[in-house]
Amino acid sequence: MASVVSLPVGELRKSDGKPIMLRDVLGWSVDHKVIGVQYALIALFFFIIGGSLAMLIRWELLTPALDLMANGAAYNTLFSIHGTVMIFLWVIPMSAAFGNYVVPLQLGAKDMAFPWLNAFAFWLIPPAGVLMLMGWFVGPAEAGWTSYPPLSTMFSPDGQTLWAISIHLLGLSSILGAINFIVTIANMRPEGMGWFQMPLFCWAILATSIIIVMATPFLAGGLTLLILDRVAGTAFFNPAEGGDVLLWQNVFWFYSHPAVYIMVLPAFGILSDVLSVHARKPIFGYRMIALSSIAIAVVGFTVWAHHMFTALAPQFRIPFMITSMIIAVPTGIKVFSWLGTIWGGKIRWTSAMLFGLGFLSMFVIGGISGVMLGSVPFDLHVHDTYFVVSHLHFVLYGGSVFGLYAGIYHWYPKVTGRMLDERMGKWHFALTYIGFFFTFFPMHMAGLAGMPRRIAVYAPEFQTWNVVISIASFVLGVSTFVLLYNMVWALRNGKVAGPNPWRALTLEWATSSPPPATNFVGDPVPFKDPYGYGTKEAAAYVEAVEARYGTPDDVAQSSKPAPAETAGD
Amino acid sequence: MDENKQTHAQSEHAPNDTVHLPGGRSITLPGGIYTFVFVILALLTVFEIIVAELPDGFFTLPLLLLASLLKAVLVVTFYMHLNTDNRIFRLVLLIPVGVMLLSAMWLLAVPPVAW
Amino acid sequence: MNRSSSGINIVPILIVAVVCIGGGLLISTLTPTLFPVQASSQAQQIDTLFQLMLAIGGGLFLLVQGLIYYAAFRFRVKDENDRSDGPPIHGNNTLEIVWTAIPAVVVVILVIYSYSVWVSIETPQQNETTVEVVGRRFAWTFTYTAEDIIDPQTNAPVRFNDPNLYTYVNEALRLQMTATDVNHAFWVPQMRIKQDLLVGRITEMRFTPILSTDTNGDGIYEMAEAFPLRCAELCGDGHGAMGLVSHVYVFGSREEYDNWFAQRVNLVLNPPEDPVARGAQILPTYPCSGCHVLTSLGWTGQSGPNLNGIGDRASRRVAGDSAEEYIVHSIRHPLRYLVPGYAGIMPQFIEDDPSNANYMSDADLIAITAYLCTQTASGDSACDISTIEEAAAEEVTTSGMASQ
Amino acid sequence: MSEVSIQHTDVSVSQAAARAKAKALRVSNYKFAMWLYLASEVVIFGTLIAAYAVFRYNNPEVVHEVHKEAGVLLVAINTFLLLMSSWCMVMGLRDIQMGNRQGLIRWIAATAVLGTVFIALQAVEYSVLSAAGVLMTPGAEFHAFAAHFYPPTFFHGLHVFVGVLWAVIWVIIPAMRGSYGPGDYLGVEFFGLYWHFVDVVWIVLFTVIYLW
Repeated sequence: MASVVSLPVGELRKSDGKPIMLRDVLGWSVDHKVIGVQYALIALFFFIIGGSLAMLIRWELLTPALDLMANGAAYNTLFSIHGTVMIFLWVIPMSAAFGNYVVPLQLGAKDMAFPWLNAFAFWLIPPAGVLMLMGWFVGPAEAGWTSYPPLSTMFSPDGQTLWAISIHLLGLSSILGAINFIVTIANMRPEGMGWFQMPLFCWAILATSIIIVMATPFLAGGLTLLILDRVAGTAFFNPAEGGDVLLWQNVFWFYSHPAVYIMVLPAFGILSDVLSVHARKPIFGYRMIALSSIAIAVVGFTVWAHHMFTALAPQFRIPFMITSMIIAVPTGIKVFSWLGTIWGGKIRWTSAMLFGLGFLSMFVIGGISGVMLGSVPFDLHVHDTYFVVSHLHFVLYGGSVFGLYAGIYHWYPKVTGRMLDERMGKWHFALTYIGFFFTFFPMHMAGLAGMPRRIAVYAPEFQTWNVVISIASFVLGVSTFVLLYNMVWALRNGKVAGPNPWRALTLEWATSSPPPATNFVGDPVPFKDPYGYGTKEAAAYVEAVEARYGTPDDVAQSSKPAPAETAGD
Repeated sequence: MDENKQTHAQSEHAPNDTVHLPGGRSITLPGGIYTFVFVILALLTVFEIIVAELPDGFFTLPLLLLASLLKAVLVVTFYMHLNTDNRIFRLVLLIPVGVMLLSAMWLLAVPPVAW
Repeated sequence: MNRSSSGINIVPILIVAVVCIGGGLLISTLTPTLFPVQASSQAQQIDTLFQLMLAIGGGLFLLVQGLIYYAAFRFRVKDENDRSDGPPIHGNNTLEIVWTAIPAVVVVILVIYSYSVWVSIETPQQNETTVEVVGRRFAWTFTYTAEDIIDPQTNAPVRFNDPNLYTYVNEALRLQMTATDVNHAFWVPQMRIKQDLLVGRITEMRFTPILSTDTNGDGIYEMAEAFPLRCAELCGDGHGAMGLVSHVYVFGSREEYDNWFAQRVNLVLNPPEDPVARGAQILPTYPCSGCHVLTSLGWTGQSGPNLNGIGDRASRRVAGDSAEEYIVHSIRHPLRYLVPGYAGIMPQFIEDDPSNANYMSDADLIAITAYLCTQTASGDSACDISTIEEAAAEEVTTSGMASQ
Repeated sequence: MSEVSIQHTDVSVSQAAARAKAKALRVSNYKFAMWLYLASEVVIFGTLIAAYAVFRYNNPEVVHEVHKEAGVLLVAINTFLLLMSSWCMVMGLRDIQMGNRQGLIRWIAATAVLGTVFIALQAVEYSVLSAAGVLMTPGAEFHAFAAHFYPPTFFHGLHVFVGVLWAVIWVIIPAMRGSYGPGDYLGVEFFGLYWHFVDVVWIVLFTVIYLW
């Protein structure tokens, strides 16, 4: 057995990366690190907005009557904008933030393939977000994030047009970003890193990007038709004039089902990295995890009509039931492989790891209810009820957002050079885990008992469940601020991280924290296996990295005289 | 300029449509084939128009689709150099075309049978 | 550590299997408490399917959560200075094949079972009764047809409308549905069935009720006992309220249903002479309760103007319109005058096309107006029957709209 | 387990080689990105065409009537123009690859002119159809065909328009100022990919919308 290991060599260096300042973030920059932080900040901003809307929704639902909101339409705008903002302006940009910051580093590249395009893609997001929120000046969209016509074309106020334009911009931004990722990952891997030596986060971003390039244009096409119907007098979706209401539903779900994987695959990638690093054990079944991402991406294109089981002609329902259920197999492979990864490891209860484990535990519930929903006869009962609301939040919050939280705790030291506070992190985790479970699990019961979704006025018998849900959701809302406070607090007061606080083997840790402008000094040398923990070579590699870039103590020593004034995170 | 071209062509490329690409490969630029493809495209268009003008029959639509598919393939293969260029571009083109065709067929299948 | 993970010890595996399978079965016994009562033959099959899925899902839930919690506590390293790694295990083919194959098998079983349930609940029954359903913002209209009774006035089978669905135990029911403005979805949780109503298309669904709504056996069918009809597709402002206005009444026997049906046919063929009484009888058959409040008929809608005391206010609404003119015009041309604060979403009730779901004959209009005129504080009618007839006969165009 | 031997890697890679490698990468990067962009365009156009096809499938009489009224002559001419522009485009690329910059300018100018004429004829076609009552103002003037016909064709026309601008601003003018040469024709090839793609879209549009 050849045990030759390539090591980064050189003198002891002090950290020469400059932290990203507020003025960097506010201006135009083509540095992928700055752009990554920009994505993260804007996503967190919209996370707060979307979260506030959710709190209003839960406040309204404390009682069966309409009391907080002036009328049903005002309530409809809440969940429409909540859904849209959370999906298009929080989860997707936040995944893009990690993609932008981490992928070039993990590939040992100096930047993305197209830095200018990267910045351009980011700067499409602020105007899109402004357009979305401007809806409140003209009457915001009130047809749900799915915006089914004719409700969205004939009955929704002008904010619906702004909504459509905004999503158009966000879609364009996604496509440009995805093209950039595909080219970067395909062309810019360093020597010695084949496809199957790539970190799994890169695999996840690759699969996500392929889906974005293929699926987002469907949404763009559909939105174009929607805007034309609203402003130019066409009638693509108006049956009275020769249009078809199912056309939108089909086109929308052509995009939006794959979009579910756009939202969750990056979190899968983060999870693979986090579990392996913090359990100090190689990924169990690397190939199976990588290939199941691709399998999910492919099969994900064939299942969209399960969102339309109650609208579709009966003879078309069964094929989609079969494809939908098949998705359970690659997803199951992933879950069991992750279990295999932590099994027998040396698990550190870091905040990142806790959120990783929380992801596994909550996502499984979403997966189980997902298979149930795939079964047509059962779906006939629970379609468009709180059961579905519960399922999608278990997948998107318990899955994606827990994954993103894990990513924040995992990579924050790399971005800022300082560690997040672990005590606060654990409080954050405990509040989130408990608040999340008791917010969304009772929704299953409400849905099974007969509560439809998207209603402000409901039958009094559902009030008990709703009060429980609302109280838990307020806990969940508060938990977010623990994280935000921690992120601001740690900028100045966090422990100095050093180049590689988690002693990880992927390339982003083989440089100082924060990395210098060109990411690496000299050519980076990838370790032969990104998850090869438990070997002497791995230990030697980690030590060599610390020797080259300095231990946390060295870094703290060298930066003692004048603590850098960091304003951005 | 014209002289420039002459000397350039004579000095570097003996048959003047062979070009050396970076990376040591060389490629023949088939000017004749480009023109030939254009002629075929034009003929196919005429053929299509004739088919469309004839009274509608069972074969009208398949013939039209076949002809336009052939035209599209010709342009993509020769004008967009998919025949000589990197293979991954074929994949990049074919996957969305396949997805799109399936989706279009689905959209066409829904209305009449449904309700 | 290395050795223990490769050697297989049968006892813990057996314990885990017993706990997971037993736990799943235990969880699945909760099924009846999660659902509303089973009121249709479809509900029984769907509940059994759910019970199976809950048993499998519950077992899987216990297995995975158990493994996660076990691993998190068992393999935790507390010492911050401990720099040791776990064993370099990269995979195990047998295990990976097993956990690919087991979900695959489970999925195949679920697909086959779901398919068989689907076929059984979707196959058309013999002797189905068809009821037409129209969904609109924010009310439902059910149209019943008496195939064998000819209305002498229209020379067609007698048809009548109602905002509620009436049926009886063990009747194979087929609903033929469409929507007039936006999409809606028909859902009766007790029946476990749901179907979207699509604009411009006819959709259909079928179910067979097996449970009477006369739960206390007094022979009286009250709203409090009837099954609520929920709207499950976002349709705008009054979407939530649309799920509270209509109900499904299931008679205990065919005789009771036939009785009810005969009464309703009789009402169409031999309407009462007194227009106010007639109005009180036919007004509930129009889909007004989804939006309007009218305490005397038990309406609680939220998205339209309140009709309590309308007789007192009607003459003051539009300059130049008497009370009877105002009410008649508001039904025939709802957009002509909008009460401040309300959107123009009321359907226009027309008189020229009896096959239209919004059809309202002049006779019905007169009776309804006469009834609404009696909605005053004093209880006296604000109108005169002959002036109502004049107002109804008068042609009004929408061109003179006061506000839009 | 055997001894761990540590192999030190030489960091000093030849600067020139690195730059050459970077440049080679850049070329394929840009072309790769262009193809990915075209892939997403396939889907956008596909959605518009599919929306038309659904309409055509359900309302054959409406479409037949319009076809009968409009005839195929104008659009046939337009199709030839666009096919010819594609041919000019590829001949221009061939010239610059062989080092003939003057030829490039001539051929691409021809391409741009043909594209302009195409847009002009499309405008003529729109006015003819509008005069025949194929309008999409809602209400009395509403013609169902118009609503499904104008969006895809207009969207395509917009692409041709962008293509003409592109040809002038990024190909012809730089070429006249001395850019591009036998080893430096990526910009032309790039534009060519776009232009041919627009041509392919027209081939499909022509068949589905005008002939079917």
